[in-house]
Amino acid sequence: MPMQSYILLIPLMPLAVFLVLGLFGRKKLAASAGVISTVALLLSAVLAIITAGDYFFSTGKVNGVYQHIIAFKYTWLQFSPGVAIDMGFLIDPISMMMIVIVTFVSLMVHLFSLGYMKGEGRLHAYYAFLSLFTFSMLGLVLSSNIFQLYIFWELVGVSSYLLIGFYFDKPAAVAASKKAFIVTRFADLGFLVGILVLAFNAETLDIGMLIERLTNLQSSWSLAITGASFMGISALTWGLVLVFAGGAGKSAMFPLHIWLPDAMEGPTPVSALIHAATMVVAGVYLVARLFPVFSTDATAMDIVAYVGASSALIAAIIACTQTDIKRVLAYSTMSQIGYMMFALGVSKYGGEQGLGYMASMFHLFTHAFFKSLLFLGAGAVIHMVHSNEMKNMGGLRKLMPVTHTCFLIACLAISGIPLLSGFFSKEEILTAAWHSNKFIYGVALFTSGLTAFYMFRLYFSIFWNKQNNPSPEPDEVKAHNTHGEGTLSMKLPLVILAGMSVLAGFVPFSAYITSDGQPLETHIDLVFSIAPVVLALTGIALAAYLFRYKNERPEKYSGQLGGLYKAAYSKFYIDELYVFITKKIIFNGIGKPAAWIDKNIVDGLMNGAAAATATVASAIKGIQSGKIQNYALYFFAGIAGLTVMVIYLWN
Amino acid sequence: MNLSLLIVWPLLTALAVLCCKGLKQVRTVSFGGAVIQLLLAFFLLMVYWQERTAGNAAEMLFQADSTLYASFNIHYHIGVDGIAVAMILLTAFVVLAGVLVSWDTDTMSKEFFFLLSFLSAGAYGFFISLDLFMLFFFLELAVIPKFLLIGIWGSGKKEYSAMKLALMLMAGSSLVFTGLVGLYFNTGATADGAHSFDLLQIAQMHIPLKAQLLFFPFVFVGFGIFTALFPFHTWVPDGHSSAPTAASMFLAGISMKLGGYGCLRVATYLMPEAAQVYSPYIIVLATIAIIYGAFATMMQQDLKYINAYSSVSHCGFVLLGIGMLTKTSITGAVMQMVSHGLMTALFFAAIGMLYSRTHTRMVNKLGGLLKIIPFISTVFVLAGLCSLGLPGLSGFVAEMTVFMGAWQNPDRLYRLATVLACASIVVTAVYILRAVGQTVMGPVTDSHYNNLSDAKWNERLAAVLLLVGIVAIGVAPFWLNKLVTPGAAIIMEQVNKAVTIK
Amino acid sequence: MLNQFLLLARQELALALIIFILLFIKVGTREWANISLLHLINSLLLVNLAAGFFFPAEGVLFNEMFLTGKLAVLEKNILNLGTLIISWQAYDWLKQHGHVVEFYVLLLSTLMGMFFMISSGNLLMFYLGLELASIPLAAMANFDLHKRKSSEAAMKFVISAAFSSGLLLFGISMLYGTTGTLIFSELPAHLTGSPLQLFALVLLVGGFAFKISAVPFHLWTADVYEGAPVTVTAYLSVISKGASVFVFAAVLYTVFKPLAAAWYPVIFLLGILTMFTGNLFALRQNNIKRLLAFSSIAQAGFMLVGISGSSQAGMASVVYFVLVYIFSNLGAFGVVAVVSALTGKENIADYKGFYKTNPMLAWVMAVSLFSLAGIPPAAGFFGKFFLLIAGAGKGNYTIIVIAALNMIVSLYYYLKVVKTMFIDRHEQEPIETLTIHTYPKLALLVCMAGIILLGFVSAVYEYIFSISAG
Amino acid sequence: MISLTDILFVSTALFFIGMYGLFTRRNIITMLMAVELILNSVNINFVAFNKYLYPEKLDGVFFTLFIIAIAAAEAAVAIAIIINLYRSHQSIDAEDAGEMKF
Amino acid sequence: MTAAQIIFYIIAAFILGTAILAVTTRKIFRGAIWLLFSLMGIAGLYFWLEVTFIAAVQVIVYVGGIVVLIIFSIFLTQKSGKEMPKPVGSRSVFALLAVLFGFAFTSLLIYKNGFAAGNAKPFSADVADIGTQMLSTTEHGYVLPFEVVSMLLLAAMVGCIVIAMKEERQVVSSE
Repeated sequence: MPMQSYILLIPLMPLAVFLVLGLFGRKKLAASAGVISTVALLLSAVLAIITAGDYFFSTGKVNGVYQHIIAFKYTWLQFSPGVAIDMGFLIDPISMMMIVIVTFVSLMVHLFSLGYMKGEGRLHAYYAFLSLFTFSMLGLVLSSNIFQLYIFWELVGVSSYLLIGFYFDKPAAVAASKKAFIVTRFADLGFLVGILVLAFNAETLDIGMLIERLTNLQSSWSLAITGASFMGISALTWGLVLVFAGGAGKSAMFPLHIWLPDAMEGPTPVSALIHAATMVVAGVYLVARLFPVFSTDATAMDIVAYVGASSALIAAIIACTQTDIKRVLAYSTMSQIGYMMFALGVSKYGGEQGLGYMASMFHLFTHAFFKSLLFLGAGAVIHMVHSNEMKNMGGLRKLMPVTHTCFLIACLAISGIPLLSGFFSKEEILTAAWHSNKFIYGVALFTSGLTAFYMFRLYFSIFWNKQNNPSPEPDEVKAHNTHGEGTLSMKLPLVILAGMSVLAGFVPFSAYITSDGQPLETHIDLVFSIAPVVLALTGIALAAYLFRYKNERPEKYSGQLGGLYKAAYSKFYIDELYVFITKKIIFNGIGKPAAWIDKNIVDGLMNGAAAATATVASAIKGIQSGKIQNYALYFFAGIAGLTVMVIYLWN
Repeated sequence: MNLSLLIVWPLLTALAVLCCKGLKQVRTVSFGGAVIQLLLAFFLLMVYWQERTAGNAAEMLFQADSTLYASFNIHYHIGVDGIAVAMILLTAFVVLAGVLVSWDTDTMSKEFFFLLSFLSAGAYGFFISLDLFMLFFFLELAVIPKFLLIGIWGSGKKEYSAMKLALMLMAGSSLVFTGLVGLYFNTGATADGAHSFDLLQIAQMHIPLKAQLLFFPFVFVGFGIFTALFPFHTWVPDGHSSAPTAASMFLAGISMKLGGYGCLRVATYLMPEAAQVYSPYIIVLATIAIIYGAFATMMQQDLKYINAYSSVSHCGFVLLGIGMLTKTSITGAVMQMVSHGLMTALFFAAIGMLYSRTHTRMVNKLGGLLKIIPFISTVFVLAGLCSLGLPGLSGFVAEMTVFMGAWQNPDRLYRLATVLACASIVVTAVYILRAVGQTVMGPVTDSHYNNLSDAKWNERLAAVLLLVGIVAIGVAPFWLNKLVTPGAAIIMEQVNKAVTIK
Repeated sequence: MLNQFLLLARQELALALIIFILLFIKVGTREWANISLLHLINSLLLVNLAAGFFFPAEGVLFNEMFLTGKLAVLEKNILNLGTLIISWQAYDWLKQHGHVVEFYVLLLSTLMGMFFMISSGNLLMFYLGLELASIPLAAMANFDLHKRKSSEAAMKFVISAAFSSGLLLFGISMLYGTTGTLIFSELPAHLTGSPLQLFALVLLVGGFAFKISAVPFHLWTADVYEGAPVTVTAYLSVISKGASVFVFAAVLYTVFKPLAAAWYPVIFLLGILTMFTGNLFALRQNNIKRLLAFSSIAQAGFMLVGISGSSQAGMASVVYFVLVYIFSNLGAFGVVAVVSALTGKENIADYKGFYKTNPMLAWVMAVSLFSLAGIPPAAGFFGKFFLLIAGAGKGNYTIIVIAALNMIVSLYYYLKVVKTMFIDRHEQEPIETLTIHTYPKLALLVCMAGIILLGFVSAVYEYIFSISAG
Repeated sequence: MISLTDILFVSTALFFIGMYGLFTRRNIITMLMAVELILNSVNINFVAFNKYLYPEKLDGVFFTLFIIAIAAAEAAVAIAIIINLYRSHQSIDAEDAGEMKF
Repeated sequence: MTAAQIIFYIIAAFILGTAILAVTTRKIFRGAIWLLFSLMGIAGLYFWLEVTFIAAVQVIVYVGGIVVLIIFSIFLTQKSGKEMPKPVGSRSVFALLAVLFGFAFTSLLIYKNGFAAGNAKPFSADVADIGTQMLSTTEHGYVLPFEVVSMLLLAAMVGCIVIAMKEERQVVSSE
C-alpha cells in the first residue's frame, strides 16, 4: 500500500521542522520560521487528507468493515517477552479522522499565527513548539501501542507546557503552564498505573492485542484481570478507571479541569489548537481507542458517563459568569468535551447500541472546527483590543465584520442551531443519552440550553453591547491599531473554519466511524430535536435580552442569584480547594516536615553519631591524666581484669 | 580489547597532568585524555557488539586474569558485560564533560585535573573488576580525591561537607568490606580448596543461606550508602552542593552509580537468596527515598540542593529496580543509573554555568535568564525535563522500565511501592517546574543579569555531549536495553535458581 | 661453632661493630664534625642494611638461646631499614646536637636488643633483649636535654618500663616455677593451663602489650611520644613497636600455642579496646606528635587483630603490616621531624596552609596518612586488608565490624590533618618554604616508594607468607 | 618445714608492697625504690623455684643474677633521668611532672 | 618448729616489715635506709636458702651499689629531713585495694597450684659452677646473655653520662 510509505511523513514533517527550528532557529531562521513550518504543515495536512481519503474510500473497508491496519511497527523498548513498547502506526477510522483534524486545525492556527504573532520575539521557538506539538499529537493519535500513546501523551503535555509558558516573563503564564503540566501529570499517574495494570494482566502493550485479549471474555487474560481484585473492585475496572483518569486530566474533566482556564495565558492561537481542538480531546480519544475494553466494564463506563455529564454541566454554569472571553471559551470547551465523554460513557459496543460512540466522535469532529474558530475569532478580537476582558469590548461588529460573521456562525453551531454542524452531532449525543440514561439526558439538555446562553452572552458582549468605560473607544482602537482587523492570513483561517463549521455536520459520519467499524444508519428525529433547539433559542434570547445592549439587568439578576452566582463566578472554589490541598497539606504538611526531618532527624542522626563519638572521646580523656602512678594503676587493673577473665574463660 | 587500558590510560593522563605547567597545558592534556577515554569507551562498545553478534555468549567478555596475591587467592581479574560497558560509557561521558566545564579552574589547576583523572581511573577500575578485592580497592580509591575536590575547590560549608562525605562513604565501604570478607570466608571449596574473591567463581558456588542472610545487609547497605539509600543519604545534599561543578557531576553521575552497581553485581548477584529475603526491606527503603527525597526537594531553595535531593529520589529508583528482582526492573535500574548519571551531570553542569555567572544558586534570587543566556537556560530546562521523565529523553525510558519491571512483582507491598514510586514523578514535576519556572522564566530579578554572557564553547560542548547521550537513550533506548538485558538476565537467573524461601 | 656464630648472628655483630667504631671515634683524639659523623654513620647503616640481605641462614646457637631463620632475618632487615630511614630523617636534628655518637650508640644498642629479642629462644634472652631495647630508649627519650617535656617523657618511660618489666618478670618467674624450663621449645609441653600459668601468661601479655602500647597498658605512650624528640618518637612508634609485635606474634604462636584458647580472647579484647581508645583519643589532639602517638596506638590495635588470627596468614600479615607501617608512619614522622627540627612547630594548627608553601612535604604527609588510614592505593590499604582477613580467619566477624568502624573514626582525624594542610588558610604566617637536606629527602622518597609500590608488588607479601609458616 | 609456698608468699607480699609503694609514693626516687622491691621479690621467686623444684639446672639462679645486673643498669639510667628532671622541674614529685596529658 | 623455720619467719617478717616501712615512711632518707634493711634481709634469705653467691651479689650490688646511688640522688635532689608530701588520698585507697586484692588473688593461685613440697634432689650453686657456666658457650652456658648484659651496661653508662652530665646550660627552657 502506498499509504504506508508516506504516512510516516505526516508526523515527521513537523518533527523535522521542530528540530531544524530548535537547533538553528535562533540565529538563522528567526524571520522565516513561520513560513517554513506552515509550508511543512501544509504538506502534512495534504498527506493526511489523502491518506484518510484513501483509507475511508478505498483501502480501509474490507467486507464492509473498516479495518485496523498497522502501517508500521518497530520494537522500541523490549521489557519482557511479549511486552514491549513498539513504535507503530495504527490506521483505523478514528485515527484517520484525528490526523485530519490535527493537521487541518494546526494548519489553520499556523496560518493565523503568521499574522497574529507578527512582531513577537522568539518566533522560531513558537513555531518549533507548535511543530513539536503537532508531531506529538499526530504520534498520539496514530499510536499502535498503549505505551507509545503514553509517550506522545507526555510529549503533548510538555509542548502544551512550553506553549502556555511562551510568554515566560509573565509570571501568570509561568504559573499557568506549571499548573497545567502538574495537574495533567497527576492525572497521567493514573494513566501510567492503569497501563501497568492492564499490561501486566494482558501481557501486552499493543493496543490491538490488548483489546483482543481483554474483550474475549473467555481468554485466560480476561479471566485473570477480572478475577484479580483490589479493595473489592476488579483489576479491569481499576485499570480502566485509572486510564480514564489520565484521559480526564488531559481533557479537563471535573475535577481535574482546573488547569484549562488558566492555560488561556498562552498565545490565543495555541489555545485554539491545543486547548480547543486537539489535545484536550485526547482524553476522549483515549477512551474511544480503548472503547472495546471499556465497553466490557459497566462500572468504568458509568464513571466515564457521570464524570462527563457533571463536567459538562459545571463548566457550562461557570462559563455563564466568567468575564474573560478566553476563559468562557475554555469552560465551554470543557463542557463540550463533557458531552463527548458522557456520550462514550452511555454507549455500548457495536451496532445501534454504539450510537453514543459514533456521536461522540462526530461531536469531536465538529467541535474541532467551531471551537477553534471561536478561539481564533477571540484571538482576532484580543489582537484588536489588547485585552481579554469583556468589559473592555463591545460594539466591535462594525470594526471587524469578517470576524463577527465567523464568530456568529461558530456560536450558532455550538448552540446546536439546526443545519449547522453542532446541531447534528449534538442531536446524536442527546439521542444516545436518551436511549440509555434519562438522567444524563436531562443534564445534557439543560446544558445545551446553558451553552446557547453563555455563547451568546459572549457574542453580544463582544460585538454589540457598547462599552461604557471611557478608554479605548472603538475609534480610538482603530486609531491605535494600524493593522485593523488583521491580515489576510488571519482572516483566511476564520473563513475556512467557518465554512467547515457549517459543512461538517453534513458529513455522513456514521458511515465511516462507528464503534465496530460497520456503517450505522442514523437519522435525525425532528420531534426529538424540538426540545434542544427550543432551549437553545431560549438561551439565545435570554442572552440577547441581557447583553445585547448595555443595561443594568445582568447585575440585577446576578445579584438576585446571590450565592449561586458568586459560587459559579468563583468557579465553585475548586481552585481554592486545590490550593488548600497543595499548599497547606502537601507543601506544609508533607514537604516541609520531610525537609525538616531530613535536616534535623536523619542528618541529625549522622551528626549525632559524630557528636556522640566526640562526647565519648572527651569523657574518657581523664584516663590519660598525665600522672604516671595512675598509669601504673590502670596497668595493674588491666592485668587483674584480664587474669580474672582468662581464668574464668578457661574453665 | 585490553581492558586494563581503561585504568592505565586515565592514570597516565593523571601523571601527565602532574608534569604539566600552567592551566593551559594542564587542561589540554586532560581534555585529550578524556577524549581518548571516550573513544576507548566507544571502541569497547563496538568490539563488545562485534563479539556478541559473533555469538560469543560468555557472561563476561575480554577477561584477563592474573594472580595478584596467591595466598589470599586475590586476582587481578577483569572483564565486562553489557552492564559494565554501559557504566563505562557513562563514566567516559561524564568525565569528558567534567573536564570541559572546569576549563577555567585557575586555582591549583594541576591538582584539580589530576584528581579528576585519578577518580575516573577508579571508576573504570570498579566497573571492570571481577574480583571482589579489586572491586573494593577501586571503590575506596575514589573516596579521598572526592574529599580533596570538595574541600579545596568547593564552596559554602565545604569542609563540613567534604568530611561528612568522606566519613559516610568510608562507612559505606567499611560495611562493604565486612560483607566481602564474610563472603570470602564462606566460599568453601574452589578447585584448589581455597577461599575466593572471584566474582564469577563465587556466583557458581552456593554461599550458605545463613551467611547470605548475615552479610547481604552489610554489602547492600554499604553500597547503598554510596547510592543514597535512605536514611544514609545525607551526605548527598551537603556533598553535592559544596562540591565544585565537575566534582558534583562526578559524584552524582558516577560515584553514586558505583553503589548501585555494587548492590547489583555483588549483593544481589552473589547472594540471591538473601536478596529475595531482604527485598521487601529494600523496597520499603527505596520507596521512602523516592517519595521523601522528592518531597524534601520541593522545599529546597538552593539549586544544587534541589538536584542533590532529586538524586536521592532518582537513585531510589535504582534501588527499587534492584529490590524488585525482576529482569525488567533490574534492566531498568541499570538504565536509570546511566540515565541519571548523564542527566544529573548535565543538571549540575548547567547549575555550575549559572552559578559562575550569577554567583547565586538561590531559586528565589534568579529569574528570567532564558532571555539573557538562552543556551544555558535551555540546557537547564532540558536537564529538568529529563529529570521529570520527559519521553524522548533518557529519564523516561529508565523510569518506565523500572515501573514495568516493578509491576511484574505481584506482591501487594511491591505494588504499593510501585504506585508510590510512580506518584513521585508528579512531585518531581512540581519541584522541577518550580525550579525552572523561577530560575530561567519569569521577569529578570536583578539588573546585573542583563550583562551576562552565554555559554562558551567548552561549556556548550560539555552540555551537548551529555545531551547527546541523554537523547540517544531517550529516543532509541533499544540499544541500551539490548546491552543491559543479558546481564540482568544472568543476575535474575541466579536469583531464580535460588530456592524461593519467602 | 665460631663460624656459625659469625654467620647466624651477623646482624647483631654488625651492629656491635658499628657501636664499637663509634665508641672508638668518641674516645679517639680527633674531633669529628657532626656532619661528617652523620655521613659516616648513615653510610655504615646503609652498608649494614645491605649486608643483612646476604647469606641468610637458619640455625640455633647456645642451646637455643639464639635462633634465627628466614623470617627472623627478614624482620631484622625490616628493622634495619626503618632505623636507617629514621637516621636519615634525624639529620636536621642531630647535626646541631652535642651527642651524636652517644645517640647512635644508644640507638643501635636498642636495635641490637630487639634483634636478640627476635632471635631469642629462651625467656632469659628474651628478657635481656627486651631490657636492652628499652633502658637505653629511656635515655634517648631525654635527648632534648633542655626541654621540660623531654625529661618528663623520659621519666614516665623509665618508670613505666621498670614497672612493666617487674610484672613481666613476675610472670616469667611463675612460668619458670610451673614449668621448670625457660626454653621456648620446651615450654609448650609443660603448659597445662593451670590458673597460675594463665596468670603468668597474662603478665607476659601485659609486658608485650606495654611495649606495643595496647590498651590499657598504653598510657605512657602519648606522653612519651609527645615529649621525646621526634626521632625517638618515630623510633619508639615504629621500630620498638614493630619488633615487639614480631616477638609477640611468634611467642604466642609457638610458645603459647597450647593456651591459644586462653590468649585468643585476651588479644581480641585488647585489640578492640586499643583500636577504640587510640582512635577516640586521637580525635581530640592538637599536637601532631600526640596525634600520631594515638594513631600508632590504634594501629597496634589492628596488629592485634592480625595476631588474633593465629595462622600463617596472621603471622605474615603482621610482618607485612609492620613493614607497611614503617613506611607510612615514618613518612608522616619524617615530615614532622623536618618541620620540628627547622621551625620547632609541632601543633596541627601550625600546618595551616602547609600545602601552599611546601607542596611536596604536604603530599608526603597526606599520602602517609592515607596509608595509615588504609586508603588505596597506599600500601596501608593492603596491610589492613590482610590483617583483617587474617583476623577473621577464625570466623570472628565481630572484630571485622569493629575494625571497620574504627577505620571510619580514624579517617576523620587523618583527614583533619590533611584538611589543615590543604584547605585551611593560615591567619598569620604559614610555615615557610623549607629547604630539606638530602638525607631526609631520601628518607621520604623511600617511604613514598614503599607506600606506593608495596601493595602492587605482591611478591613481597607472598615471600613473607612463604617464610612465616609454622 | 618451710615449704616453697611459704617463700612464695613472702615474695608475693614483697611484690605487692613494692607495688603499693609505686602507686602511692609521690617522690620519684621512692618510686624507684619500690621498683627495686618488686624486682627483689621476683629474684626470690627464681631462686626458690630453682632450689625447691628444679635443682638440676641453675636457670633460676642465673636469671636472678641477670636481673640484679639489669636492675642496676635500670636504676642508674632512672636516677640520671631523675636528676635531669630535677634540673628542669626543680622537683621530683611525680605530681609535678604531669604537663603532658589528655 | 625447727630453728630453720624460726629463722625463716624472722627473716620474712624482717623483710616485709622493713619493706612496708620503706614504702610508707614520710621521710625519704629513712625510706632509703628501710629499703637497705629490707634488701639486707633478702640477702639473709638467700643465705638461708644456701645460695651464698646470690646473697653476696645482693649485698654488693644492691646494698653497695643501688642503695648508695639512691642515697646520693636523694642528697642531690632533696633537703634531708624534710617530710615528703602525703600521697594522693583517693589513689592510696585504690592502691591499697588493688594491692590487697592482688596479693590475695596471687596467693590463692599459688596456694591452689600446690607446688611439690621439699627439695627432693640436691641443689648446689657454688661459685665455681656459676663461673664456668657463665662463660661457657656449650650447654647450660650463659656467655651470650652475659655479653648482652654487658652491652646493656655499656649503653646504660653512656646514657647516664649524656643525661646526667652537668652541662653549660642556659635557661631552663620552659615550653
